[in-house]
Amino acid sequence: MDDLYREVIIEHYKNPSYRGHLDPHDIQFADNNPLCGDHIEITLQTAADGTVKDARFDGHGCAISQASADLLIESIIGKPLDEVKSLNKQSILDMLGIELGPVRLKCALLSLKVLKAGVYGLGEASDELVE
Amino acid sequence: MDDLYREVIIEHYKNPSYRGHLDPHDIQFADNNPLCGDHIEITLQTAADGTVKDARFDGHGCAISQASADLLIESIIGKPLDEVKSLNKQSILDMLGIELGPVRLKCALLSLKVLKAGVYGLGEASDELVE
Amino acid sequence: MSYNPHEIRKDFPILQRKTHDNVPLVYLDSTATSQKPLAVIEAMNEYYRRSNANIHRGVHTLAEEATAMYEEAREKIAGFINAPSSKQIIYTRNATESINLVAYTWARANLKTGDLVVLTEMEHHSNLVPWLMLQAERGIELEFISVTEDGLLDLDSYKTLLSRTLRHAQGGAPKLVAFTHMSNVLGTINPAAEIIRMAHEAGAITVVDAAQSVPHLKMDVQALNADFLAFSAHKMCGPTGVGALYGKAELLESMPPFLGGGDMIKEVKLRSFRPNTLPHKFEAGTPAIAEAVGFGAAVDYLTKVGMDNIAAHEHEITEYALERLEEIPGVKLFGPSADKKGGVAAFTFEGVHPHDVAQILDRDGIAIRAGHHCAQPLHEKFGIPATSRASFYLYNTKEEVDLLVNGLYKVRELFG
Amino acid sequence: MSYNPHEIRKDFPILQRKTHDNVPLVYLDSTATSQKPLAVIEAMNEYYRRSNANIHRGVHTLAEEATAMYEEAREKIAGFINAPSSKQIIYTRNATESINLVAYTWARANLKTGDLVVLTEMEHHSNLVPWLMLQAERGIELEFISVTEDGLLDLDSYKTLLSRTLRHAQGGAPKLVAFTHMSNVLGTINPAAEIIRMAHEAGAITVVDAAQSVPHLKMDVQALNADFLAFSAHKMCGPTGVGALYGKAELLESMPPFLGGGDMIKEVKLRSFRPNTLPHKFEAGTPAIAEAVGFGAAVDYLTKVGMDNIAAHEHEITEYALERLEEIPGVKLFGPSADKKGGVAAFTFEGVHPHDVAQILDRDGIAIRAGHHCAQPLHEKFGIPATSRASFYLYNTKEEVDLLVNGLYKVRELFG
Ligand SMILES: Cc1ncc(COP(=O)(O)O)c(C=O)c1O
Ligand SMILES: Cc1ncc(COP(=O)(O)O)c(C=O)c1O
Repeated sequence: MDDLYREVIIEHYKNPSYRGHLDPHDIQFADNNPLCGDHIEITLQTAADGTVKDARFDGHGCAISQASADLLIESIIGKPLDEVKSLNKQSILDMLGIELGPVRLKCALLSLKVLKAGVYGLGEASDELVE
Repeated sequence: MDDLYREVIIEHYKNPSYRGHLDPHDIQFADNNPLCGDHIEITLQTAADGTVKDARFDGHGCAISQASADLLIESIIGKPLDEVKSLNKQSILDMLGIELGPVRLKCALLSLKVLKAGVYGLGEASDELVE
Repeated sequence: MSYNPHEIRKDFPILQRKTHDNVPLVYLDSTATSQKPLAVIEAMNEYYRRSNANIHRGVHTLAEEATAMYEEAREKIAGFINAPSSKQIIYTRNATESINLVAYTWARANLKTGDLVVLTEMEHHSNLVPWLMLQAERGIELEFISVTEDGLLDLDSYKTLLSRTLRHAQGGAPKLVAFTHMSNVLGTINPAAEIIRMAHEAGAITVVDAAQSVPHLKMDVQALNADFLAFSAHKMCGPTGVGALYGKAELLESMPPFLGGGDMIKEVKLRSFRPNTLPHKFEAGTPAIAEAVGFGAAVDYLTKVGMDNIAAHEHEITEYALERLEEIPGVKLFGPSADKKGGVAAFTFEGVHPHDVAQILDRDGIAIRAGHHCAQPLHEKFGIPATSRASFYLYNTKEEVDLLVNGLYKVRELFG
Repeated sequence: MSYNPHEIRKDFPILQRKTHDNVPLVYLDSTATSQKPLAVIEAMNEYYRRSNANIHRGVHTLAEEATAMYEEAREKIAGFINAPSSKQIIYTRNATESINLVAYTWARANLKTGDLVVLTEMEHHSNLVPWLMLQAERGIELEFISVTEDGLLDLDSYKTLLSRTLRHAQGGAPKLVAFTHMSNVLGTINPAAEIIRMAHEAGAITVVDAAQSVPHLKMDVQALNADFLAFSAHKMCGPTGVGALYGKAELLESMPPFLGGGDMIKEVKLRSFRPNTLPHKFEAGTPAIAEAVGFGAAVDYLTKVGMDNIAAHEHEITEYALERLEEIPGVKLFGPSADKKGGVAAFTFEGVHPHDVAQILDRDGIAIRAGHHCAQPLHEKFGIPATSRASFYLYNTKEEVDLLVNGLYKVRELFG
C-alpha cells in the first residue's frame, strides 16, 4: 500500500498546511469534479515582481484531490507566475510520487486545473490545461 | 447435389404441367417475395361439390418457388377445398422431398401462401397461413 | 445437493486471476458488469471459428448456421423471461439502448407537450436522460415517485401523482410510468407488478428497467404484465455489446421503426420503404451476432444453475454482508434491509472518500465501485456525492465478504 | 517477399473448416462479413479471461485495465483512418448505426422541410432508409446522383443537382451529400475526394458510407476531407457488434447527443443534464467493450499485413475473376472494369435464379451471396430482382476463383 497511499498523501490530507481562504486576493477560482463531488477553491496574492506572494486552497473531496492541492500550493509560493503556468500533469505526479489510473488522475489534477484557470484568467477550467 | 436439387425440382421448373391462367376462374390471388423477386399468381375453378375443378399458376422466380407451385397445383386438383385449407409447410416439404434453410423455405412456401389467401378470400397473404 | 459457490467459481476463468503483488481477485462489482463463464466465452469462440457469416439473407451453409444460432438465442432469451413469443425480443446494444428505443419510437409517436411521464427518484441515468431529452425536445412533463429514508419507493407519492394528474389542467392522466425493477445503488426490489397494475388502471404504459432484476431474479414478463422491459447481457454472465427490449406485441407492431437500414425493411424503393415484421423491424444493419449467441449461452448457463438457487444464495450472502458491514465503526449503509433488496451494499465511510476506499481495497485485490453509480439524483437526495458499493453474484462467497470487511478495517486504520 | 494468401489463410481458423460431404469451405462472401483471424478472437478471449470490467468510472485494477484497452483500441482505429484525434471516433454497433446517428442528431438539428439531401442510386439501404425516414418525418427533399450503365456515378448528374438547387425555389443549395465510397454490389470505387470537394463548394456537409472502403483501401479521412465517415468492424476482420463514426470535431461538438444514459453525461439532475465531452457524449450505457478490443486487434492485424498489399492482392484476384467469369456462357457481370472497382463480382446467370446458383454452389462448399444485397433500388434500376455476388478479401486465392468457375459450369449443366 505504501506506493499508493504514501504517508505524505495521508499526512497532507489529514493535516494540510495551506487550507484556507485569502482575503484580499488577486486571483480566485473554484471548480468541482461532478463525478465524485471533489471541490477546490484557490485564492492567491501576487507580489509586484510577478511571483506568488501567498496562496491557499479550500474544498473537500478524496485524499488525493486534497493532498494534491496542499502540495501544489506549497510548491508555488514564491514562484514566478510564468513558472506556475508551465506546471502540468507530470509536475503533480512527481509531487505525489505515485502512479494513478485515469479516474484518480482527475482527482489529482483538479487543483492544478483550478489554479491555471485562475492564473490565466479564464472563464472556465478545461481539461486541456493539465495535459 | 441429388438431395437438394432433386431431378423432380429441375424437371418441374423446366417443364411445368400447370403453368397458365384460367379464365373464367372462381378464385384468383397473386403475391410476391420482394426479397428475391419471386412472383406467383394462382387461378382456380371450383366444382359444385366444393372440390377444385381445375387450377393453374403463373409467375417467375427461382426453381424452388416455381417447382413448388407446379407440384402444389398438381396435388390439389380434384381435392375438396377444405383439404386445401389444411395444407401446411410440411405438405410442401414432403412434395419437394428436401430440407430447406429459412431463406429458401420462403421460396418454397410462396405458392401455398398465395393459394390459401385465395381460398380463404383474404385481402392479404400472411406468413401465418403457412406455418 | 446444496449450492456451492466454490464449484461455480471454477466456471469463471477470470476468478482464478491474481492482481497486484499476486493477490487473488475478489470481484465485488457485478452490478456494474458480471464476469463470464467459460461456456459463454467458448460459445462465441465456436461461432467465430466455425459458423461466422452475415445472417438472414444468406443461402450458404455458414449463413444458415449463423442465422439459426442467432434466432435460437432469441428463443432462449424469450423463454428465460417467459415472453409469449421470441418475436417480442428485440436485440439492442444494452439496456440503455432498449430504453432509448422506446423513447425514440413509442414515446415520440404517442407523447405530446404537457403529457406526464412518471419516473422515480432512484433511476439510473439510463432511465432518466432519455426522458430529460424528450422533455427538452417535446415539453413532456416529468414527475418522480419519491424515495423514503430507508430506500423504498413511497407508493403514496405514486398514488398522489396518478390521481393528481387525473384532474390535471394540461393533459390528464399519466401516459407512461418508467421505473427500475431493482435499484443498482440501494438494491431495493420494487413491487413491479403493483406499480404496473396501478399504472394500467390510470391508463399508462409501463417501461421496466430490468437491468438489475433479470440477472438476479426469476423473471416472468407475463406475470408482471410489463409493457416494455429492458435488460443487458453483460450483467447476466453474457457478453458486452448486446441487450434486449421486450415489448407487448401490439405495441411493437404499432410503433414506428427506430434505426433505418438493412434487415429492418421488407422493401425499399428510392422514394419509400416498407418496414419488416417483428422482431426485424427494430434491428437495422448487421447485428451483434456472436454476442447474441453468447447471450443465449449465458441464459443456458443461468438456467442450469437455477435462478431460484442464485437468488437464494445472493440473499444469504447479502444478509451476511450487511450484518458484518454494520459492525464497522463509521460505515453507513444505504437502502433497505436484506429481505427487501438484492445483492448490493452501498455505504459511506466517515472521513474517507469512496474513491480512497475503493483504491485502498484494490491493493488487496478487492474490486468494489465508488462514485454515484450513474444515479446522481439519488445521491443528491441523500446529500452525498458518492458511495462505495460492493455487490454480489452467484460466484461470490462469505469468505470474500470477510476479506472486504478486513480491508475496510485497514482503511479505518490508515485514515484513523 | 511477395504476398502469399496461403500463408494468410493459416491465421483464420474458420478457413480450415469443411462443409457438406467434407468439402473445404470456399468463402466468397466477405462483402457481407469478413472472417476473423485468431489474433482478433484471442484478444477478446483474453479480455474476458483477464480484464473484464465496466469502464470509465472504476477505480479497481480490472476497471482500469478494461478502460485502457477500450481507449487504446480507439487510438488504433483513429490512426488507421488518419483521424486527427481519437476523440473523433465514436463507437457504434455498425455502419448502419453510425449513419443513423448523423441522421438523428446533426440532420435533425440542421435540416428543415424542403432542404435538399443528395444521395446516389447505388446506396445500401443503410444509407437510404435513414434519409427516407427523415423525409417522411420532416419533409426534406431527396435527390439521387444517377448510375451509368457500366456502374459508375454520373458526375454530370451530380453537377446538375448541385447547380439546380442553387436556384431552387424551396431552399437553395443542398445541405447534405451522403454517398457510398465503394458499392457493395457493383464494386465501384467512387471518387470520394472529388464528390466531397464539390459538395463543400456548394456548401453541403458530407457523409461517407465507408463500410466497404475502410476494410479494403488505405483510408485517410483528412485527405478525403470527409465530414462524417461510417464503417463496421465485422467487415474488416473485427467482431460483430461494433462499428465507428468518424466526424469533424466542430461538427461533433455542435451536435446534440443521440442516446441518453450512463457515460454520455457530465452531470445529471432530476430536471436537467449536461452532456459529456467527446467522444463519450455519443456513447450511452455500457458499450461493446470486448468488441472494441477486438476491433483494435483487427486494425493491428490489417496494419501488419499492410493495406496496400491487401488492395493489390484483391485487385489481382478481381481482375482474374472477372476475366474467368466473363468466359462462362450466360453470365452477365455488373459494375465497371477491374481498375475501377474493389473485390466484388455481381452477376446474373441466364435462366437460373441467383438463389438457385448460390444453393447449388453451396453443395460444393462455395459460399456466395444471392439477393438484392440491401441495394434494392440499384437492382430495380438494372431491371433485375437479384444478383449472385462473389467477393474477395485478403485470404482468397485464384484457386478459389477456379472452384467458383467450375461450380458455375455445373449449374449450367444442371439447368441447361
Ligand atoms: C456499402 C454498405 N453500406 C453499409 C452497410 C451496412 O453495414 P452494417 O450492416 O455493418 O451496418 C454495408 C454492409 O453490407 C455496405 O456494404
Ligand atoms: C438499474 C440500471 N439500469 C440501467 C443500467 C444500464 O445498463 P447498460 O449500461 O448495460 O445499458 C444499469 C447498469 O448499470 C442499471 O444498473
